[in-house]
Amino acid sequence: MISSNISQPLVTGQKQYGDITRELLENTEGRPPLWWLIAFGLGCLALAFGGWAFYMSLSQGLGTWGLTNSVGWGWDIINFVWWIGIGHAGTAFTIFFLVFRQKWAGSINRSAEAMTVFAVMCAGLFPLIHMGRPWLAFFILPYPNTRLLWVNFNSPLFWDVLAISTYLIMSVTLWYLGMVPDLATIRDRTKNKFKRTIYGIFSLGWNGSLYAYNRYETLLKLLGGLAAPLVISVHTIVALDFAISVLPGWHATILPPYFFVGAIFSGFAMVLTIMILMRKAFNISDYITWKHLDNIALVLKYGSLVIGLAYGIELFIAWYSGVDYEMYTFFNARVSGSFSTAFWIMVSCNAIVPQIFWFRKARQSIVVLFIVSILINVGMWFERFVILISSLAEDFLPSSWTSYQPTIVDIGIFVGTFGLFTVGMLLFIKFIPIIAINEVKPISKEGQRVTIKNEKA
Amino acid sequence: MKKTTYWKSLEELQQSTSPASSGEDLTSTPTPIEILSNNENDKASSRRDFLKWCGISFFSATVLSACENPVKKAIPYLTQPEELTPGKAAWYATTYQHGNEYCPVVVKNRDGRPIKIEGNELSSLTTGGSSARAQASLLGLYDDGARYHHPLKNGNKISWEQADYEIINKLRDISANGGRAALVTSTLLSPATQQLISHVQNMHPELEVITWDAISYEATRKAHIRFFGENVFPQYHFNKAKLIVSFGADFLGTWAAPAIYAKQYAETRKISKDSPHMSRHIQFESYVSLTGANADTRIVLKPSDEKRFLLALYGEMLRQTGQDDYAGTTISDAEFDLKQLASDILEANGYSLVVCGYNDPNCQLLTCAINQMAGNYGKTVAIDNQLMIGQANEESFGSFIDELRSGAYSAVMFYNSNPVYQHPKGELISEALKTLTLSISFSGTRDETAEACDFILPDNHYLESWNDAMFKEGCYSLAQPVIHPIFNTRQMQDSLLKWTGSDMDFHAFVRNFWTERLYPLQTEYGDTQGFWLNSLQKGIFERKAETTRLYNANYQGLPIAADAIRQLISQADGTELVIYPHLAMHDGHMANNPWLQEMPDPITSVTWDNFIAISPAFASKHQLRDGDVIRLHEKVEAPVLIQPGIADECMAVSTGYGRTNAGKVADNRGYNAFMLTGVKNNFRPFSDVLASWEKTGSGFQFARTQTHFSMEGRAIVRESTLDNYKLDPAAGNELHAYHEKHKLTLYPENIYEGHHWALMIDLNACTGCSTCVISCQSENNVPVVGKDEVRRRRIMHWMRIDRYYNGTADNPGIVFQPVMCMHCDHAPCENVCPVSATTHSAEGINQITYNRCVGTKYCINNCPYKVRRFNWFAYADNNRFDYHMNSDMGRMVLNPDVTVRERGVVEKCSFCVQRIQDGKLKAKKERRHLNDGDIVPACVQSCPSGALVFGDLNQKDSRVARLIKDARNYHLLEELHTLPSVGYLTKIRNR
Amino acid sequence: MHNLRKAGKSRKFSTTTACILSVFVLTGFLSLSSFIMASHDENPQDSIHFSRDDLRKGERLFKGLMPFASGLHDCASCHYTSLPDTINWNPSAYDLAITWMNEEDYSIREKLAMPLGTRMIEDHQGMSVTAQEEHLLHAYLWEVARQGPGELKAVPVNAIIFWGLGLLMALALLDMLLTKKIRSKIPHVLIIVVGLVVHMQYAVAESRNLGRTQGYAPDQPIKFSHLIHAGENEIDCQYCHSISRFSLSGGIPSNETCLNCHNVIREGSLSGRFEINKIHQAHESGQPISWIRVHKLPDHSFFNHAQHVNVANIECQSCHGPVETMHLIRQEEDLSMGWCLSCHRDTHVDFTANPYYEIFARLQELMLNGELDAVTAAELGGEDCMKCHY
Amino acid sequence: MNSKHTIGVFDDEDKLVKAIKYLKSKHANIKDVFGPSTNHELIKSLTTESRLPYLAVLVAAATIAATFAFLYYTSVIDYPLRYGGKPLFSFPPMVVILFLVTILVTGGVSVMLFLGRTQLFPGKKAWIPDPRVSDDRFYLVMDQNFNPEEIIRWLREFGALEIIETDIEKSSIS
Repeated sequence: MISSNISQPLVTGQKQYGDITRELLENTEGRPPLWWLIAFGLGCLALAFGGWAFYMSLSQGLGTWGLTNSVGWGWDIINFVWWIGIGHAGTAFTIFFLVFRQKWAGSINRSAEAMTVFAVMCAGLFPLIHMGRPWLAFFILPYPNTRLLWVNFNSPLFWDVLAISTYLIMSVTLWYLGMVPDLATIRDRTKNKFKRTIYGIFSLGWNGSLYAYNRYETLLKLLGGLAAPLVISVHTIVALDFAISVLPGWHATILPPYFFVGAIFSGFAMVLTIMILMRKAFNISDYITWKHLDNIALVLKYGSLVIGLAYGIELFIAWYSGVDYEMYTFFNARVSGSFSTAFWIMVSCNAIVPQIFWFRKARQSIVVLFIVSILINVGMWFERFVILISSLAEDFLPSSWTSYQPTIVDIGIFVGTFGLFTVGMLLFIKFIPIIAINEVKPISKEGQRVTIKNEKA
Repeated sequence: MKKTTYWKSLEELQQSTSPASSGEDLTSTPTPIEILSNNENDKASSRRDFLKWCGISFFSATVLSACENPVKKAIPYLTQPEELTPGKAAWYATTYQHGNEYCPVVVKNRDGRPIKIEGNELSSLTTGGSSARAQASLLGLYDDGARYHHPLKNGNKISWEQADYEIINKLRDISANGGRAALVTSTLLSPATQQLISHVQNMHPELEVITWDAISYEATRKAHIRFFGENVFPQYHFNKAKLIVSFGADFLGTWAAPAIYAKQYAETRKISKDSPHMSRHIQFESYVSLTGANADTRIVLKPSDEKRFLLALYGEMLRQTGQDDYAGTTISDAEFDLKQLASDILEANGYSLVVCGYNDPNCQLLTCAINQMAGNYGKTVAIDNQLMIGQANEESFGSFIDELRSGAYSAVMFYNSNPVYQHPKGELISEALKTLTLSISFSGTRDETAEACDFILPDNHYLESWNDAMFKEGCYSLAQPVIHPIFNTRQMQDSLLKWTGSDMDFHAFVRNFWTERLYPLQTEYGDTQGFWLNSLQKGIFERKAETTRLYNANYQGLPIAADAIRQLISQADGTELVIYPHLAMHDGHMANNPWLQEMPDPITSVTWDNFIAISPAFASKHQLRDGDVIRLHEKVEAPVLIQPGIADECMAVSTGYGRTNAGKVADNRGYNAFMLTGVKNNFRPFSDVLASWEKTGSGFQFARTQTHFSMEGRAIVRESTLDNYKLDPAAGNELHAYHEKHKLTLYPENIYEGHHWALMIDLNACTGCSTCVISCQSENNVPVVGKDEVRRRRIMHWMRIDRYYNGTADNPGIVFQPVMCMHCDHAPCENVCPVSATTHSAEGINQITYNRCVGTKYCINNCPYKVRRFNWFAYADNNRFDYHMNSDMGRMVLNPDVTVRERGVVEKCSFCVQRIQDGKLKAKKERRHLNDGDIVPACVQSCPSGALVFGDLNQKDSRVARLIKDARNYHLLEELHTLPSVGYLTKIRNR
Repeated sequence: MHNLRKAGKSRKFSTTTACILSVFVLTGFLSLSSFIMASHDENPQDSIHFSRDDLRKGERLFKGLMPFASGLHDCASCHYTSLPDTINWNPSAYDLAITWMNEEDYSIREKLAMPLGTRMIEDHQGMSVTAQEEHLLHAYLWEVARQGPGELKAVPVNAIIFWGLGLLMALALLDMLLTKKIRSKIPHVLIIVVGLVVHMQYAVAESRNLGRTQGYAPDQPIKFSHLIHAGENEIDCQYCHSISRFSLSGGIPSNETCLNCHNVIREGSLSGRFEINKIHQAHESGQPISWIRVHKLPDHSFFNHAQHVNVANIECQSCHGPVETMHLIRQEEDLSMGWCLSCHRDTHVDFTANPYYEIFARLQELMLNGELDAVTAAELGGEDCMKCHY
Repeated sequence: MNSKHTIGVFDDEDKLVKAIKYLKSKHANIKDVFGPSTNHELIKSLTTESRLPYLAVLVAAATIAATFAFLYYTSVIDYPLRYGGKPLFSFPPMVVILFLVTILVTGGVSVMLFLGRTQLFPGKKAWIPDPRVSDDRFYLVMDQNFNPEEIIRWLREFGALEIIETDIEKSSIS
């Protein structure tokens, strides 16, 4: 990946530790601004819409969705894969920072991790509510019971449950452990007794002891090391949900790497969106500099190339295999058939548009960055749509071919997850430093050293 | 909490048989034993829901110790009836009949409730086959919305005594005043009823009997009168024919006796290496019928052209037999090689068969003549032991209407007849009825004619009635009640007996009739009691005498007939209309049956509606799209459906829809095509009517179960021709050998220690009639989901008939393929279920455990055959799905041996595992081997053509074990290496 | 500088506490709702021809709070006023009430004067009531019949322990965090830990037993004793439950079956004539007896008696417990799927005697060769889902 | 039991590292350092490497073994169910499960070990020498067993902003 460029400081503005603390705690210490309140209200509205949709599907049944006898998974699993993909970026950043020692990731990983946590939460909802009888979801756990019955360990859905819960636990742990020293900082700075108690509880009695720091760093590295294969495995397993099956367009060995790259790709795009918004909202451009945005844009550029390659390989293999069903799915259903619109949106948003980042000017334009990041996420959503629906709706026996239309409930649940994500992120912004203060401090020191060195040179 | 009463279990089902639940006084019936009642019904179910929700919360369980389980009661019989073992099914033979429809059946009775209808295997006519309509007629028994619960006078409840009193008085008055009375009935197959009616007529000479059929076969009889001087509807022997030529006769679907013909036809289509012979079937038709779809050669002609062809064929036959061709019509070779056909017919030397479906005596006369010239009479057609159908007389009905309107009648009674709906002058009849002194309808279910009558004296359902039937001369069958009348109804025959002052009931009457008239015809039983009991047990009595006779024909009428046809043809110009009976709805008397409504039409896959079928060329010419509503004859408005294979410049409409007073399911669904029928020369020809039409501009959405019709070049239905088959039995099936040779697997071979169940489907014998679909639905408690859900492609049927087209859109080749769960040995669905709800049994069955299923639907996605069904909603006890599973009465039809599935679980074909378990248990109890054929799933049992064979592959001599080794055998999508337990035999066409 | 000891004592509100509290609130809520759901509606309806005073006096008389003129001290000591949980061979007050309600012009005095059967004669020797007392007793019995059988109030031991422990835990938590009456923290922690463990155990046990009724032994409309019939008199199970050999149903015998013997045997050793009379009454009135179902499988499980009784020759007792020792029939086993399965795994199939099993050719051969001693039901597919669920 | 401690207050890690290195070379008894952040050098200057990774490896090995045994027992011995013709024990799915369970358990146990060893738990009252240690100050806490005057001198020399002498309860710092 990108090696950190030592010749440029990653935190600009010659800050003392005290300045850093003050600047980065602004969001937790001040009153929430108007835009925050408005956004929060909107988020809650979306959440309420989602709640209604959730209630409908729970009380009436999954018939309220747009699924058919042939298309057993629709927007639910599309959204699930999409959110999970987005969720990958946060942990990826943490791993870059902890394992690959990419210092530039240090100021991003907190928000990216937060994004991960909320995205995985959103994603995790879908496997639960896509069940016909979610109240029996515990059947999926292999616990000793009076039925003497275990579960099917061959099922990718079981792996999925395991992977998603492991991933959620690990990313929450990493996120939370990473913020413990910062929570201690808030605890020590606040005058509000209640706030001090709450932050006191969550900071676990952290006191900045060097011995604790020693173990803490070791633990984080260890968890980072564990999380690195986990991140790869999670989307691999999500891909296996499809690859293990027999359907044309699903049953492909390329799916796991392709899904993983897609996940990192969409995750980074979402990080970019959020970083741009945060830079706009808070005075943190010294911490998230052009350098950071540029690095993300470069990752997107190369990610886009890999994705494009994957699309090409899929088509090639479908042709090369000579299997009728594969050929039909790829060339008759996706490239030119009922799903061609979605397919070409997917190709243009994911493989073509990000190529604009070959130009430095584009990488340095906030507007371009923002638009492209949004387009990539749209494109990635359509990628999942194309993969899921086209293979299900037009599979082996033409007699069971159907079309697929989502209902208001499908849409409601999707909007609801946006609400959950927004509300979660806004609460995060309100109560937790958006940039890891304790990690940024040494980086800024290093940056100052670099600046001095550069000046000397 | 919402009241939900699921009653999946035996106990709860039995509870519903409790007389109390029907709200009627049934004290005289034997109370079903062990009515296990749930005295806290509401509370119990709400508690169950409550528990379900508690399942979410682990900790909540702790305090539930305070929640006692609902108290269930077990109420045994006071005196257990001898014939009844609680929990064990009893089978009774009876007969389904309605007008011209007939099917000898046996009824499965569980704890006093009929729950399944099957064909009677003892009948030589059907040998166990049945029709979708016979299967579905069961549901009509429990249709409490459509059935009349008690006699009515002008819409008000009245007692039987009161009604009898009033009617007898009125009849007496009419008789005294010299008034005329009429009994309008459809064709009566019941000899006992006929005798009863003539007995009544003897006492009341003023009573006229007017026989009228909505779908009439009268012309065939008229033609035979002219040709042979005998009023018969001949019996056809399709099984003996080597060449079958049909002019618009849908003999496999709706014409005359389809279940019987399908069986005969299949005999000539089942082909094996030892006897590589099959009949050749040429169909001339204007719309796409089931028969046309099965034909080897299908010629698409508009109705007038069909007649032209018939005439030309007759002319050709005349010429080839060296006679004078007075037909005066020739067909150019470019249109069709009739010369060849005529010489083929003659060459067959009596083993050809020409049938004609038009209710036009001239055409029928030509058909008779062609058959006679070909020497078919006595070989493939016979007029001795005729079929008793088509006794209607359109002419007398026409004059009846006129006289009715002129006030010539004082009293009219309707039995099995609904002319207000089925006759184009229905409204006039309805108006005229209001002026009568006495009008009576014996209809057991709501219908349009009954509503126009003063008195409605509801007839029993046929499953509650005594009756008999003679479909073919010499083939009698008995009908006995299998349940005490559920409502306060009375058999029409009993009413007649009562009014004639007889103290005999119809049970005694039928018994007397059989012991007096039929007993002497046999020698097997020495006493009348033994004869009666055995007839009752078998349901069938057949006089074995087949006679041979000489056929002396009278050709004098033919030139006139030819002239008449020529004239008819010359009049035909422009767009023509053909009216045909809908496969499921037929004449519409069972329109309120949700099973039939939801049965996809095998040709168009449309459910819940009828339509105007037009050809693609016609559609593009007039810029019509599927669902565009057009107005026909300024009478009906209906949507068009573009149907490949229909004659250009032709519109095809089907009857049976457009009921206005039949019940919640049928009312105002579709349009009434009977309105478009006209009476011409005292016949209703069902075609030839010139259609004037216009677009209305509005649109309509069909609920179709299949929307893609091409196989996309995939080897799904494998087809070959007879010539190729003779060269190589594996013709068309080369892929099977290829895949067998190239299969590779990582997995060890499956070993089945005991049984290994398998099902073979002979695509050559399958006609696509969909009987199996309804049989399966009835056996397995498959819910009806309604039009909207079908449109969302969520039909719940466990088995479906896939239909594919090949060739051109003007006249495509049509193939049917029944698809149900393949019970794959390497089932893709099993691997992916996270909760082990679907696993493989030791007998090779792909099991689905509803109570374990959490509904991830992964198995549905991963099933390449898409045979798994998801319960999108609660289909039982849900007002949104107000079909039979929403009321206590309707739920009585449910099979207690099959769980009613909850919302959110997946279901699918289980190979009727309840029957497998039952069959094995029977063998075990009797300490014997399980024989091939002991276990018959519902679909296999009902198939009229015997296209489905079920059995154990581990039994070396079983039929499936032999068939699976047949060169024609292949598995659906075998390239996926799913190793299905269902095999298909390739379709062979003789052309 | 900070005093660390003091700091340790400061208020803590840990996440664990929050968890426990939320669980507590949740259980409370659910239990409340469950009690609400379980509560019965009662239809208050005033008496028609008896005054309230009569009713009150009648009750006192029946229960012995008011002496009879004849010196008979009470009725209730033999005729229970609430439905007993164990079998009491005398008819309860409710039993008497509903039986007599159906009779026209019944008279307690007459019944005492002309006792039926030896038991009744012995037990009612020298008992008599006055006309006034009879009227009062009638009033009381009328009221009893109207109100229906008294619900048995079982002592909810588990619930008491559960809630008691919960209260104790709450107190411990409160003391640990706020009041600090007890200095040492060990008891607090101990109480909370033990409490949590017990609660968890309850939760597991109860969730296992959800919908299960092991030990269920309801009072039946007739005090029928299997001990007397199957035990002492050694009547074969299948004499009465004959259809269990042929049908999926075990078969509760019809009234007629009872009458086979009880046409002759009119008096029982324990209950005298009263209970047996019910059979005759049912026969006369045509009202079948509503037994209370004890062994209930869930709706989605199909169990076939014929398979087990007839084919496999399983003793009735293996599933129904030692019925011949029970007065009142009781659900002995939990009827869980695990219980079914373990039997299927352990039970040997009579493999060679029934020709049906010859289809298992390979296993038969192994058996012949002596390579296999026995075959269990599970080995013949007895573990398949669709053996019971379809 | 309280004892006297000397505390040096720093605002720069580099100075602190130098001070620690020097003090250590003089065998001064450094109790602990409290600060808002840390870097590699600072950590290395005072502490020895944590043994947590070794424990994690042990935990992982045990988890793999236990999970494997569990999977084998449930799918082959206890209730062998057939799925789609697969062998009862098919290894590829097991790889996935072993992998995930190992990560989950190892991660979880590591966190527990860390929290236990470092004695961090929710609601623990943090002992901090001064609120500023979580902001911009580094507190170097030293035992007074070693010549206090000299320490103060050294600390001054290495750029301590402040020097505090105070009583601290022994158990509050490790």
